[in-house]
Amino acid sequence: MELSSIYTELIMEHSRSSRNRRLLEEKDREERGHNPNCGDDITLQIKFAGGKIDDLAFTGSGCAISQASTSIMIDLIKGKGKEEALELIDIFLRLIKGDGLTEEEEEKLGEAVVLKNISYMPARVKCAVLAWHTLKELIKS
Amino acid sequence: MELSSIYTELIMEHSRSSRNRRLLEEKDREERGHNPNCGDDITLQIKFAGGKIDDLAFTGSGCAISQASTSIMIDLIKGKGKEEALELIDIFLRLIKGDGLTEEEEEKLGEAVVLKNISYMPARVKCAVLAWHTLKELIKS
Amino acid sequence: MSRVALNYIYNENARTRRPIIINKEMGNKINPYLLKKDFPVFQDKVDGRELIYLDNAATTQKPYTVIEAVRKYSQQFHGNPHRGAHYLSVKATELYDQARQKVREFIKARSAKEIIFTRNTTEAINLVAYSYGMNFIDEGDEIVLSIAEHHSNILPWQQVARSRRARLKYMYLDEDGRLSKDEVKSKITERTKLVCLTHMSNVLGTIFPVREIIEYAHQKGALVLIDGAQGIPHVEVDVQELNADFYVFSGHKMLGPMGIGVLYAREELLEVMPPFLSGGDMIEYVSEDTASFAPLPEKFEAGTQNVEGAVGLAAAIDYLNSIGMDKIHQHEQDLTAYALERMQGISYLTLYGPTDLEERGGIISFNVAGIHPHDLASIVDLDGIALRAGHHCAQPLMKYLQLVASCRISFYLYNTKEDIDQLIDSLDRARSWFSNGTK
Amino acid sequence: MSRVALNYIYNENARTRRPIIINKEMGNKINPYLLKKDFPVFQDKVDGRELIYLDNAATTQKPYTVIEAVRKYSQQFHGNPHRGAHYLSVKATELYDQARQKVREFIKARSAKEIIFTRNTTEAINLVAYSYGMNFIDEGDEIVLSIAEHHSNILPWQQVARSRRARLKYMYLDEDGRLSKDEVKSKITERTKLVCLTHMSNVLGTIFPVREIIEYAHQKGALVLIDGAQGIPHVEVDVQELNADFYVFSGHKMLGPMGIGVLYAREELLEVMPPFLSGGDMIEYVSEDTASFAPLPEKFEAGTQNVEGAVGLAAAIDYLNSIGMDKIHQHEQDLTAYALERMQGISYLTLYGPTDLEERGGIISFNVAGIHPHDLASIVDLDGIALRAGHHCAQPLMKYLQLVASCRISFYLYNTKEDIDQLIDSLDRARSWFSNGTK
Ligand SMILES: Cc1ncc(COP(=O)(O)O)c(C=O)c1O
Ligand SMILES: Cc1ncc(COP(=O)(O)O)c(C=O)c1O
Ligand code: FES
Ligand code: FES
Repeated sequence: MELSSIYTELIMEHSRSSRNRRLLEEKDREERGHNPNCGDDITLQIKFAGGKIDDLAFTGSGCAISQASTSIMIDLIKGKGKEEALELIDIFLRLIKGDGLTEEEEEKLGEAVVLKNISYMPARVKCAVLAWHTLKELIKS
Repeated sequence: MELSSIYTELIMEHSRSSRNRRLLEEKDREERGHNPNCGDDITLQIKFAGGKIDDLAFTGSGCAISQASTSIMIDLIKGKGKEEALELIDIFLRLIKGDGLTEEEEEKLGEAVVLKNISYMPARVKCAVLAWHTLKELIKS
Repeated sequence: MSRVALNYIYNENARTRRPIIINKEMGNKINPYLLKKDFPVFQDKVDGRELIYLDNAATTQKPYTVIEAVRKYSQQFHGNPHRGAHYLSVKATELYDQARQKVREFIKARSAKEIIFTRNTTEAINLVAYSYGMNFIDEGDEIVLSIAEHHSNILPWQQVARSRRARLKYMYLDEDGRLSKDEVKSKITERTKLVCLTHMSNVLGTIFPVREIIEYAHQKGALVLIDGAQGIPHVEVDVQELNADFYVFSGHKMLGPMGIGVLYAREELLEVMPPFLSGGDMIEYVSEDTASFAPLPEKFEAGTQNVEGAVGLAAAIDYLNSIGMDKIHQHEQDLTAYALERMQGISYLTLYGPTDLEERGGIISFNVAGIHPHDLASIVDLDGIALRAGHHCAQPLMKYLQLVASCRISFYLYNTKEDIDQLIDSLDRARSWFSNGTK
Repeated sequence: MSRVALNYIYNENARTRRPIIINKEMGNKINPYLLKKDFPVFQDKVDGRELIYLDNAATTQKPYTVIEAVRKYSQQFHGNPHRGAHYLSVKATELYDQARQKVREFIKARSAKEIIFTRNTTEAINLVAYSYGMNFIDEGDEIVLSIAEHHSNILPWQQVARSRRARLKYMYLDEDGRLSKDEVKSKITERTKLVCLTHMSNVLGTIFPVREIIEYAHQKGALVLIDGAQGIPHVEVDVQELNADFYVFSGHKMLGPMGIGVLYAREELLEVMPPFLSGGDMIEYVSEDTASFAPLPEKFEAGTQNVEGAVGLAAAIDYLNSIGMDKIHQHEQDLTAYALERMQGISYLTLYGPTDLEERGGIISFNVAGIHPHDLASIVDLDGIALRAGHHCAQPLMKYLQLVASCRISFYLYNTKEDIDQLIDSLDRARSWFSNGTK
């Protein structure tokens, strides 16, 4: 595999971006997610409004893949309803598991589809899914 | 190897013989020897007279090789002095270890030389040497 | 005799080194002559003689596929599994996980988390003794064993009983080497915390009614550990259907490599049991003074694991599956029937263990009048026959049977009626030599 | 630069699959290009790329001779050792005993009774912790570790300390990753019962002055366990000269198979220590309620042992001996000098550990500015380079160094200067990609 097909420009951009890396001024809940075998962790903060996810942001540290995945996820999820968010999380987790997605499903994921190749790197799957699992906990809690 | 070169007629005879299998009427000492990994054990009784081994006998149970070796040993050792007995034990143990003996040494062992082929049967070495080790303890104790 | 007449099937595939799959249409029996071709040890003379291997309860021989799987792993895919991002480490992790899945399927466990790789049966039992026994068995509790247990399923419990002031109780056998219902009911009571029972006696060949005993023990509130060292290799096992709490076995007794064994335990139990060995990958976070532990199954696998052993065990399971455990069992039953029939007719032989084929498997203990078992083992070895003599690591049983030692033969899929015939010829020769000095 | 300029020797023998013996006359260096030919993993592309294997501290690759020894054992000589009178059992016993003798000679132990085979380093340490620690370490005693220990040499002692109400004390490192005399003297005192120290840090590469520390500890009345997982494979070890009380290591880190490790301990200690695992062959007599134990070394080896692992380890020792541990060590030092020299010149790299070659071996930890270690490991893997990223099972050390993770390369006899050059090229490419999106 090629470096550029995993660490794509989009991933590099998101991993460096600080747009979604912040503390919310008003939050409804927060959730910490961690990967024991690398020691990395992130914290997600969420704010709901009118049944929708009004704001979402993260702090913490990790590898480029985990940071990019978190940032991409936030862009995708913000503004969505709980149910839709959970559905998107589910689709994303199946993408990374290497399950084939339908075209329609891929479309729903938007930019997050760039993380598809991670499914060929078993050692890094945990990085791609960290934020998504954390968000699932956060929404369900 | 041939059955008849290990379980030689002499060995078979000694293993069946009851000549040396008895309790001494008068004994100076006795010693028990056992092989934990087969559960067999024998007890040697000894009587000294004038610095010589005046009488020696055994009781107990075990395989044909251990019983024959014990009986042959008793025939060889009876009437010998302590020092000479210890020397013979030493020669015998070297025979079974597979060390080459000198002709003179083999001669000293007499009939006991028939046990030589046991050195090719590592699993049975413990049988051939049981009585001899026990006797060594007995003389030295 | 009809049940013991083997209906051999000749199969062209046999000349290749592939496992032989016998079609149902060709009859429901396996052909051990063809299977033997899968095992390199039977291709050459061993120490100048044709090998007749009747020591399968001690350890089994390995087919090419197992040896090749280990070689291939070692040559092409070797890395330290877990944590590594590089190809070989990922590959080793993958193969190790696949092996665990294969074991799970083979014994029909609910989840791969319930499969802990150990070195052998003995270590698996020690793990349970240290982690479960030393923490959950208390003063006054009773541990019930059968008198037929292997030392590996006795000593760890002696130690637990001593340390925890618990009581060891033995279930004794009837004259045919069976466990009677009355005996089971009189020993397993409300005070019983754990029952430890071998699936098949490695001395008498008795196959114990483990499912019924587990059910009864559960009614009384006890857990049950089944020592499957002689179970899994010979009979189909479904741990869920058995409802065993712990089931343990060794790779080397089921065509696999040495150095790999398995502890199956119900997930709920493994969850509450503390780790046994510690260090390496079985942690989450470690500080100077404390540590938190990884989830199952890693929690119980400390240090670099035997990946090549696990890969070899997976290949062994593939091989066994390609034949079919039901056929293997049937073949062993046929051999046992034939051997018992022949041996029962020989006056100088004393046989131990159940005579009813329904209650036993392919392990037969016997003695030859006038010949010490260890002499007999040496003598038949001169004819290339491998059998075992001694106490078979079951001294309490031997004492109970009032035996110092016995000879033991034990069958596996590659044994033939001819092996038994040759054994009996060899016994006859030994017997004449010992009686009157002729062969 | 002169000390790092390798003087390669070309040797015709190399094309055969035999270990290469370099004559002194041909210069005192080994030629890794020739040695590589002894290792099948380097003969083919791995996952489509030339393998550059720099993860030797995790596990090493195996030469043909080791793979063949295991295969041959499995095909021709496999039996359950001990107790069997038949040929295969005798043969397996003999090969197992020979392997033990080989290990004894290799580490120069007084007696083969002092060599206990285990699964790996981790199990060996756990054995000492359970058998020695849980019985001989008492309330108020102190166990002194270095902060550089692998989890396998920490967790068992945390458990002993907790159960026995003993105290764990850590010796910290100076800025260069060394253990100062002052630190040693302030931590090891009359209250110290046991000192547990790694021979070489698996993170920093520091080789600790184990002989001096053992001597000092003995003066204070303490015993010393040396974790030799990173020692034995790389430096000549004479346990008698070291005067170590316990010395432990793993076969898979010294060209041998997985599933086999060694505990060396002084005979007097093993004599008084109770068995750890029980069952199988480690007994003399067993009754229903008690048992007496076999003499050393069997007392500590319960159940069927990994004979093929031991045979493979013996072949690995033969291979190492055929090269010479002094030459292997020198080669690694040459590579380390070369790597340090090149890497110190690169501004985006931070290196950890001693800079003085006298105090270190061939393990180098580093980080690349702006790239997370796990990303780096994935990126260089795309170039076929195997290195490790993470906490290296040494979280307390990492915390002490204030690091979450690092990248680690570790050398062995088959590594070349070219491997290092390629690594650095790969680091450069990763760095440009991460800085400005070009390769
Ligand atoms: C210093 C040190 N100790 C112990 C270990 C554990 O070795 P193993 O996993 O073979 O038990 C390792 C290797 O991982 C090590 O580097
Ligand atoms: C019934 C039974 N349990 C336990 C064992 C011990 O197995 P291992 O030596 O592989 O630990 C054996 C075999 O020796 C056995 O037959
Ligand atoms: S390495 Fe820690 S999240 Fe990726
Ligand atoms: S078998 Fe017991 S002494 Fe020979």
